[in-house]
Amino acid sequence: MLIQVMCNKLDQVTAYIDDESIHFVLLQNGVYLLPRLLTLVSPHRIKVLDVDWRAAGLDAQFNDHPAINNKHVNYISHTQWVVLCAEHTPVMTLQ
Amino acid sequence: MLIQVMCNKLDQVTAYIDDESIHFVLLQNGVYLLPRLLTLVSPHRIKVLDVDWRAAGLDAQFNDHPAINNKHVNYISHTQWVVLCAEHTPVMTLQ
Amino acid sequence: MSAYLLIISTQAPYHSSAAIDAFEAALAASNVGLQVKILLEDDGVYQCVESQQAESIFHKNTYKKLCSLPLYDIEDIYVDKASIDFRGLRITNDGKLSYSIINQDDVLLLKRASQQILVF
Amino acid sequence: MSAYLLIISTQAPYHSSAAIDAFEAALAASNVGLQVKILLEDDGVYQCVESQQAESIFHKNTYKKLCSLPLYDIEDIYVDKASIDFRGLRITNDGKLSYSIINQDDVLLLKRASQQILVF
Amino acid sequence: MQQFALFVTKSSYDSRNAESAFAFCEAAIALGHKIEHVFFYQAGVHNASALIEVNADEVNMKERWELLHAKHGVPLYVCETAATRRGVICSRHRVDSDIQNMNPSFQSVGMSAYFAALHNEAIKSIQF
Amino acid sequence: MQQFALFVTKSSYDSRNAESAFAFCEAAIALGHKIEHVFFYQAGVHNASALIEVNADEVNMKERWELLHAKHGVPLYVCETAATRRGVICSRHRVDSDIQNMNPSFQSVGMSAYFAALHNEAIKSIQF
Repeated sequence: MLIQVMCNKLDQVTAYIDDESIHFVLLQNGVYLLPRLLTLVSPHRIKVLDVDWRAAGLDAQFNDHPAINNKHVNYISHTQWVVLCAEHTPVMTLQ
Repeated sequence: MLIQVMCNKLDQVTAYIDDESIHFVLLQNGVYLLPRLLTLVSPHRIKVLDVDWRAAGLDAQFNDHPAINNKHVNYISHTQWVVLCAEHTPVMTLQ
Repeated sequence: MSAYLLIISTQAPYHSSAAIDAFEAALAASNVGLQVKILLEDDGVYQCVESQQAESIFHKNTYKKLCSLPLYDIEDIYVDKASIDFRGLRITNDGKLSYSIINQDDVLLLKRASQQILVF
Repeated sequence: MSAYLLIISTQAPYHSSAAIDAFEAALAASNVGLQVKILLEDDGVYQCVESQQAESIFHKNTYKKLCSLPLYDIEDIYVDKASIDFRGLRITNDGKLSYSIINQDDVLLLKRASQQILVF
Repeated sequence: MQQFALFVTKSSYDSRNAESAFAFCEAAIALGHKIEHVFFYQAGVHNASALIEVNADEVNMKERWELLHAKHGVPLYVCETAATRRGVICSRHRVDSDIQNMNPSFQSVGMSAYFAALHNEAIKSIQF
Repeated sequence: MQQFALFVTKSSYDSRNAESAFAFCEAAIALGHKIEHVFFYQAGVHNASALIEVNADEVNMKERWELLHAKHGVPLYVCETAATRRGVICSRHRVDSDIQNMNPSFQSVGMSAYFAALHNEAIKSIQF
């Protein structure tokens, strides 16, 4: 299962953090969740849409965040996003 | 100051609970906040739009809730709502 | 288990159109023969409060709408227990509407095992 | 203190139109001579992240828009400290944009002392 | 007598916001208060669409707004910029076309129209 | 090759939802996948308005959807019931009037059109 997170609401994703089979793709306002989600979920389960992350401008804000700083975060292109959606079933969207 | 609460989001109103000069009118989805708001705020500071409360049907759900059961809640008509808005300045709306 | 579409309804009735939009989507899906399951979650659990008086705001009773789902071959209605408890509701399955109240683990299973999900 | 309109901007930029809608409302109000104060609160504080790269999604930089507010005679811009801290942001007032970071008590005073409030 | 200016930001089918605003207007007028105008902004501009059709047993906000305007003369102002971006068009402002889908009970204005009225501190702004 | 069906629920100016959905379509087509159709529901139906006008330097979703349809033949389906309630009207379904504000690149359909396609389990539904 893949969850497309488009909102910055942590309480919407907490139910999914313990299930290692569930992956997250953060886009739109979902990118703002990244720093907090990284404290709860292993980085390999999280993908972040690169253009939306850059629009938010948060790199400079979190350049001392352990995971963000060490480049463990998977920033992905639109193409990689489509590949993810093709791989996982079902795809659920949280707005 | 009067706050029109149209949403069922407790974290949107917690900043106002300690200020006794602030009053609340609950309407639309705001009526669902009533049971929890009554545990934080004195009933005299809360008004509930009667028609919206009845639409939700929560009376039977909370008939053993101390404040709701003892009729300490101020259910108001549209007319009383307008009077409230005329009395207070400013009127802020939380959606 | 055969493939099913899960429709998750997360909003309280009336004040947004989400509840009715979810209901109509479920009907349309069932109408073309898809297997449809419905989950009421978050504020969506307010839809199964039996004592709703929608006529006070000139709307149509959402509880009664949910009761009509079996007529459209939608039998699998689930309600998230954690959402009920968090809101202090006393919703039980002894009214006209037939549904299953399920815990967080089963909610997750219901989502994971679905073929398609729409969230309203 | 004379009467003022308080415009509260609570949403992150771009993904909803709320931030730009609030900005344009502020300009229109100031244009007719109202005294306007702006408060960035909740996700609205993301608007004052200086390193936004809005061009990556073909939008216009909200931070730069905020920087233009003094040109429209809007000088009083406030940012809620609790919202900044909760989001782990390190926003300081040493960039191009001039604003006051205020604590919860002052946020409440700012609202209570206003003549009119619009929330976006 | 209190004077009110209403600011409506949601569309009529997606939200009960317009219904609440209308109920407020009716009650205020019955009390002898004055509604200076109702101003539609953001997705609220869809209230001004002439083409909305709801079922006969559903709340019909188009009729309600028309009634409020016809019976009580309440000006219904639509922010032109917000409306143009959302596809609610008043032909008076177009030279290239006679297309129009704005309800004639509504009036297309600049955003300043809302705020100019607030110079009068007796007028209270209520957001929906 | 993967087949996708997209379900768009937000209007184009109020949200970047349609922009994300369009970017998804472009990337999917470039990869050789197929977009079966894009279906517009709830406030998403406003994407089909022919009357939306944005500034020249703003993202123009009307042009993007038209391009997707013209260049790649992707069907753009609008839920007729949802659209009628929100003022997006296709004249083919009206006998009383020639009013129409639906972009001709879009097609008014019943909601079943979306779900009928999902009988094919190879088609993946993605919501926006």
